[in-house]
Amino acid sequence: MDFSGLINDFGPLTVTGLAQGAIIALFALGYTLVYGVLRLINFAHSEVFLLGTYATILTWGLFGLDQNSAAPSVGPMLLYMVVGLVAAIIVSGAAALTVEFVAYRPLRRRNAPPLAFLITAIGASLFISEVVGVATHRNQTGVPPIIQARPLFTIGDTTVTNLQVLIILLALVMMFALDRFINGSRLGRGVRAVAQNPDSAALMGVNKSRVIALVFLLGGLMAGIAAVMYDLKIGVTRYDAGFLLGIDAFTAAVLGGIGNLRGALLGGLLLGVLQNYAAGLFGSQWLHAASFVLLVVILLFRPTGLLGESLGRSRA
Amino acid sequence: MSEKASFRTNGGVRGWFGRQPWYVRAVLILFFTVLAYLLPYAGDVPLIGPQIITEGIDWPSALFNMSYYVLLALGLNVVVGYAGLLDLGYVGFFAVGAYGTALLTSPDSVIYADTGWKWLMAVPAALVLTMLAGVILGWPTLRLRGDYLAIVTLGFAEIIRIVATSTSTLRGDRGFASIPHPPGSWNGEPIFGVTDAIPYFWLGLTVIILVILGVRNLDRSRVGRSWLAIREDEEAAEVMGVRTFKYKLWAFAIGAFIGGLGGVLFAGEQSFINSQTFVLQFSILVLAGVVMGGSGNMAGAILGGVLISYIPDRLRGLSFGDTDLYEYRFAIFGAAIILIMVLRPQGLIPSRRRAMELKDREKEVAPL
Amino acid sequence: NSSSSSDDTASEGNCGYKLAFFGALTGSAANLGVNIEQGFELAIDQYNKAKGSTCIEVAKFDSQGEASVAPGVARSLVADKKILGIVGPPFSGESEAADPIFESAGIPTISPSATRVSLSTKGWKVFHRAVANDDAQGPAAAAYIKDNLKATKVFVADDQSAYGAGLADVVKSKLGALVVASDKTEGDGKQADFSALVQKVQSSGATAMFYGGYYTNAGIIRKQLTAAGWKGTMVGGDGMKDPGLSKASGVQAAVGTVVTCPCSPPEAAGGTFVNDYKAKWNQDAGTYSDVAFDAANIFLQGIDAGNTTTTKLNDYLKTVNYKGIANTYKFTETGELDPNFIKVWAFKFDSSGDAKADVEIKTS
Amino acid sequence: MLLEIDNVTLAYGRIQALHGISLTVGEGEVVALIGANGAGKSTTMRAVSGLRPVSQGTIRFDGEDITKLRADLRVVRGVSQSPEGRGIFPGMTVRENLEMGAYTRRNRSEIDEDMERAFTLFPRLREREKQAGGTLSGGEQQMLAVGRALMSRPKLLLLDEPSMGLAPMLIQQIFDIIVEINQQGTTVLLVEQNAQQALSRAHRAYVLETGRIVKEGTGADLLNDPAVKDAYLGVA
Amino acid sequence: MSEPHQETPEELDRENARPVDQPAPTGGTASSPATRSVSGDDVLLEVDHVTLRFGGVVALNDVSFSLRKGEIFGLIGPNGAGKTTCFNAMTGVYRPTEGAIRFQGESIVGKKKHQITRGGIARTFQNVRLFPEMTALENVMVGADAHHKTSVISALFRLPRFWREEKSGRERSLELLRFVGIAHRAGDVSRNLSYGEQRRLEIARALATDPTLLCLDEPAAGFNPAEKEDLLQLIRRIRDTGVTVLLIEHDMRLVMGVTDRIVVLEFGKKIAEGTPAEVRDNPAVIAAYLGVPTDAA
Ligand SMILES: Nc1ncnc2c1ncn2[C@@H]1O[C@H](COP(=O)(O)OP(=O)(O)OP(=O)(O)O)[C@@H](O)[C@H]1O
Ligand SMILES: Nc1ncnc2c1ncn2[C@@H]1O[C@H](COP(=O)(O)OP(=O)(O)OP(=O)(O)O)[C@@H](O)[C@H]1O
Ligand SMILES: CC(C)C[C@H](N)C(=O)O
Ligand SMILES: [Mg+2]
Ligand SMILES: [Mg+2]
Repeated sequence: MDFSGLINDFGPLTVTGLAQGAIIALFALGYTLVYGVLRLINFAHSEVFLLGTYATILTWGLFGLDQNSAAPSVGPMLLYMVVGLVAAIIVSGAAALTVEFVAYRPLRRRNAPPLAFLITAIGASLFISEVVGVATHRNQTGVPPIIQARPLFTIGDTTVTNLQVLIILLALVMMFALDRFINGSRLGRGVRAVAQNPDSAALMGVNKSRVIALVFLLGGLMAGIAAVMYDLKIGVTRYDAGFLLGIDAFTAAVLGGIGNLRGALLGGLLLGVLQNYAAGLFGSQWLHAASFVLLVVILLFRPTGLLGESLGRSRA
Repeated sequence: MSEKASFRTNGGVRGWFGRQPWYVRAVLILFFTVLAYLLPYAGDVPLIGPQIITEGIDWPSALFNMSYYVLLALGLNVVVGYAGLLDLGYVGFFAVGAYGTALLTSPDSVIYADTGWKWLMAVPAALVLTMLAGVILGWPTLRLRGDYLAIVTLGFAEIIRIVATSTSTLRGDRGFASIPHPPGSWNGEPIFGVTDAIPYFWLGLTVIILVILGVRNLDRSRVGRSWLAIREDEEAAEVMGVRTFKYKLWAFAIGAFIGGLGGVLFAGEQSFINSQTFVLQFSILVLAGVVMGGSGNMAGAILGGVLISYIPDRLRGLSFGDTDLYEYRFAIFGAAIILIMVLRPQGLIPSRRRAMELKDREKEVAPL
Repeated sequence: NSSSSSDDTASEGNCGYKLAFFGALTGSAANLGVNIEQGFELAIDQYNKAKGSTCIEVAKFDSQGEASVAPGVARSLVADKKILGIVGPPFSGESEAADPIFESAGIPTISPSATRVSLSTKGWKVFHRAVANDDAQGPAAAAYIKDNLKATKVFVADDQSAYGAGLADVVKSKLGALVVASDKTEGDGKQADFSALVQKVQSSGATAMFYGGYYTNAGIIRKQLTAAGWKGTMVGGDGMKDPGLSKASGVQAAVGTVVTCPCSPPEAAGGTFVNDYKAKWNQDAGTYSDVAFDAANIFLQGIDAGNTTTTKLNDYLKTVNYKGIANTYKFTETGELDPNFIKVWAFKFDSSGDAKADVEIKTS
Repeated sequence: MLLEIDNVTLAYGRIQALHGISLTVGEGEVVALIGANGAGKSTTMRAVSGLRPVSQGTIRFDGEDITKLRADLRVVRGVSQSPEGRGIFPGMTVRENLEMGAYTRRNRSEIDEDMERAFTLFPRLREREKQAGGTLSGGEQQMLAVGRALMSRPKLLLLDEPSMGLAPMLIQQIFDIIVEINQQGTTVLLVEQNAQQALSRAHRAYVLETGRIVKEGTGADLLNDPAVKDAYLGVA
Repeated sequence: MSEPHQETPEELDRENARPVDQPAPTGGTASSPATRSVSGDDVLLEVDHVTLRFGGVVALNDVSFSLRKGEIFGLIGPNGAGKTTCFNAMTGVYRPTEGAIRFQGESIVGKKKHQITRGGIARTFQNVRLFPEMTALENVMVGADAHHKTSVISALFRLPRFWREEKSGRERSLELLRFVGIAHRAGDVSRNLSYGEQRRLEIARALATDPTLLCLDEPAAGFNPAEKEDLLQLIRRIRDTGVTVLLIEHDMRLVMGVTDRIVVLEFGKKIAEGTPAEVRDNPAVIAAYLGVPTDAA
């Protein structure tokens, strides 16, 4: 164990961890939303994210940008960012809705048991990632350098870059907006009602199908934003990028209390930071193991996650 | 109610089979068992044989692969199908079984000098180890509710994989070589050699049959009833005196045991194992197999186990026009999973109970 | 060719046999496998063209590069009695799993790339490798770092693969005190965020970083190092010698990255190989394509000389001294390449996005 | 007629719960539905509110065929149900549960007014305004369910055993409330085991037996029907 | 190859042919019909100064009462008075904040739910909670299993104990179904039973655990008067087999008709205790709970 490593790099490890955690948190929202309402681990959410990472790159490609391009100046950069975000949001949102319509809705129509949903989710996930894998020959795709990471300010001797600030801020803003929407708006209340008692919700005049579609859409949008941030931070994507980060995101969602939006944020940030600390302390190969150990320990003491479930129904 | 609703009065093949006298059933079972043992020679059957057997991979080897997949499916079926515990990291037990064997028998192992056991000697030890792993995993986590258990089991399997990859004792990707094969010789030649996989398949098949008998006995007893009660309403079960924790732990231990058996066979046949095999996707695939086949029903689990192993192996070496279908195997597979589940949400061969439940439920969907 | 039945028309002129490629054609490591297969197939094509008939057939066996898949595929290979020799397996892991089967069937193998040291110590009589093992490549990489880069602070990391970790360990021990810090990562496709590693590299003050692993991870690491502003040189082994690295990282970031390889530059390959390869496959010869080409030719020469059983062909390999396009080949008792013919080259990624020959490194 | 049920059959899986029942509820009426356990009373309610699909027959509401209409759209048309088993949102507070009752309405001041009325009807709910619905006692949940159903200002209110689990004093009260809201213009279809009370408050009533309507008449008629007395009133 | 719990329809029909109302023998360990004595003063269950708080809500406030062996005991009170909570405390679902609960002289606070059940307290739920996909017979057999000792090993190898217990368990379960009057539905999955049948099944399942004390939470909810009459008879018959019954119920006709003694709770406090007649005339009870006194008559 190399404590000096962790102590020396504590600041930077924290900041990069927070940035990674913010991406995980945005990604985790989709799991949490869908789980909260349908009690379904939407395995295919990882591919919703994956398609987002490609949508952005392909859109930037339309502008003639590839991994070898030079970094653009501020004006075009803003344009590319907006266009990239829009593309990812549209593609991820559409993908999420498609999955809901193709893979889940037919099952719901037949009142299928919960495990069936889980397995179609796995099927959808496998299908999408494999099609992407075959189409890209399982090679990586590099991301154009849209934002050049530049130090923005320093705290102590830790420099914080513009990209890190952007990622963390964006995650906070999106979280806040989503939280307001779910807990403050009428439609949001409908979402919670369907989550807690679908039959009663219908009796209150809530359109269940619409709410479910909405939930997938919202999850897709958040995943789209996460995908753009991922592209910028990691710099590379591949057909299995969604699966890989999806496990982190799902872990984060459970860690915070699945079904709980603020829990997803907390879980994501915690996970991102902890992974970095573990990598600093034990070596990078232990980073995922550390997140699972954390998960187990937390669940032992708080069986429904840090903040507990909120959207979800308690089983009467 | 005019209905005399009973599971036993069932249409189709199963209903017919159930109505036969015991000796007819016994003869039929014997007949199909013998057929199963003859599978390695399926290729010699004119016309259909060549369609069935695999091309890119040795047919007996493919059969052996199926046999350990089936074992895994049977074991996971106990955990998921019977006890209703969602385990997303089942491959962890498979790994423990395989590593247990390797540690005791491979010259690469740090304790080889002390043990240097033969395969057969290592089997009981490795199985005890897996059951222990099941209990150790279950003890702290079985109090967790449904889907929390899923992610924790997933986490455990990942931890096992990462530890196997990253610790020098477990040798990671370097792996353990020269794990001995099962014992026995015939005409001076070892029965379990390296070039012929048929004996391994027969061994696997025999183990499967024993497992089927054992699990069936458990299912049709107080144990199976308790599992079912837990799956349906855990708190009510507990209030009715079911020691839920104990039975869940048993389900885990039995599931682990069967998974471990798979691992032990796998190690004995491959003779080389490394951490690459025990990836998460493997667990998920087996789960998909169980549910697709029909969770809670052994015939279904077996079919599921066969399919998840056979389909990719069969696609190997096939090409469609210029494209190698093998490359598309998981894409095809994913689509097939969706299709199967949408068409048969209860699985291909569901348990009678589940089949009925679904039929009823289907008619109750409110207008969407 | 006394024993081969002369009444068998198929074996007229020692024809009617097969040579097999065994290795990854699909899966995430397919690039490396395909390079090798194409070199192998080219050799047989040319041989058949010279003969004017399909004298020796090509048989391809896809192992996906995975140890758990390899045995079944190997058995189906062994079942084909027309196969006299195998080029492969390319990776060390699958070799461990499949070679015992080839050994027991007695089919000679020449691997153009499996470099794990221990493979030659298992007592397999059919095992041969046409390249130096990691014991040669590692010291060479270390020497390059010391002598050519003149680095005084080196960071060493690996992906924990048998290949990557083995290589990194050798490098580490050869560099000794120059190594200021080290780390390990997860394997390909299991990690994408290397920010902790990058941070460690930066704060270690290293000017060179050796990564034992494959191009997939290396590309991401390269990119993230550059993005974080690290200015040092990244060095790696043959597993990183693939244009995939710069595809991921971007050419600018990749420029200057050094990879070593126990092979000579394919463009330096003798004869018309480079052009022939391009003509047939419509792409440049890749890592080990040339060695595979040579390995196939060694077999072909042996068959041509009448060694039309596996035993004879294997015996033939014990005595062969073949001058190919990439190297001269002679095998030791254990199947290793004769130390006299060991070559290690350093390659450097340039603005073309591919690794181009830099210097040949002296292996003491 | 506000509600017309014509020859409706409905099955749960293979269990035929309704064998072609027909009934009507006129504007401004209180209609009671009585019958033994498993007779199909709740099933009838579910068919009207759209929670279960009918296999045959038609349901017309306010002149419109709603047989195939989604449940939530029936709420918009003015059908509101307090379901058997209460159907509380366990994770929402008492106030939020009531708010859900007004989901389809937008007029804030009217909603607040109705909320106030619910609290006045059931003071216990006001006491527990911030308590999670799932932790209320059985009877408290029943009050909440009835209160919530009123929040949508329905044209037709479906009450499935509103007195179930209520203490004797409250039972009296709940029937008073039913009469009161009826007088304020709401049509009520009422399922009750407390047939005595139900029949004496209802304008008309139907008797259901194993999925079939076997009797209908005014409340008073049925109350005095010897067969009904014998089977459902249990007056010894 | 006959399997223990596989009933053919014909077999079930044969069972059903037996008279429905024949009393079910209890395997009762604590009391058998012979030793049953309603008059006995021996205390079975003691609730001793129990307080139970949920955050701010005091659901039970220093409640004390005790049950005697063999009686039918009523627990009544307004909605939210704490009756169900009291049940939950007795069956291990909640743990009292303060106070003690003793069963047959032994404290049961902190014991696990299944331990309490095996110890002799069985219950039904205010909202029916059966195992929906199991048949009625299987539901009851789960209850009967509470006193079985068949282990995983003896089930695996079909040891004699397995056969013995499987057979006796099935017989007893069928008998109980007959006892509560739903033997004709033994082979149906419980989800398909009507509400009233489900309530009966719940009682049969609870009885199968061989309880000394049976707690019924509003068993008559949703019953019409005629059905309530049947239930009243059933409760009496249960008591007659030697089982002590604790009953929560809002239907006064039933409560007054069947109970031997009653405790009344209000706001978590005990406000009265006594025979039905005493309680009915207690002004505090009338004010808090019954309302117009005639209503209860
Ligand atoms: N969810 C369900 N699944 C299957 N069968 C059901 C279901 N709900 C009710 N049934 C069956 O439908 C029939 C009618 O039931 P319903 O609940 O409508 O009766 P009810 O008149 O409301 O009786 P109760 O007074 O007991 O509430 C019964 O035979 C019952 O067994
Ligand atoms: N988990 C909890 N959190 C907060 N309050 C609770 C909780 N559980 C019960 N209560 C409160 O405790 C009080 C007693 O509830 P209990 O369920 O025991 O009432 P009850 O006497 O059974 O009433 P009913 O006749 O309506 O069923 C109620 O006011 C209820 O709201
Ligand atoms: C193709 C090469 C990168 C293979 C590597 N030398 C190994 O032994 O696995
Ligand atoms: Mg009802
Ligand atoms: Mg209660």
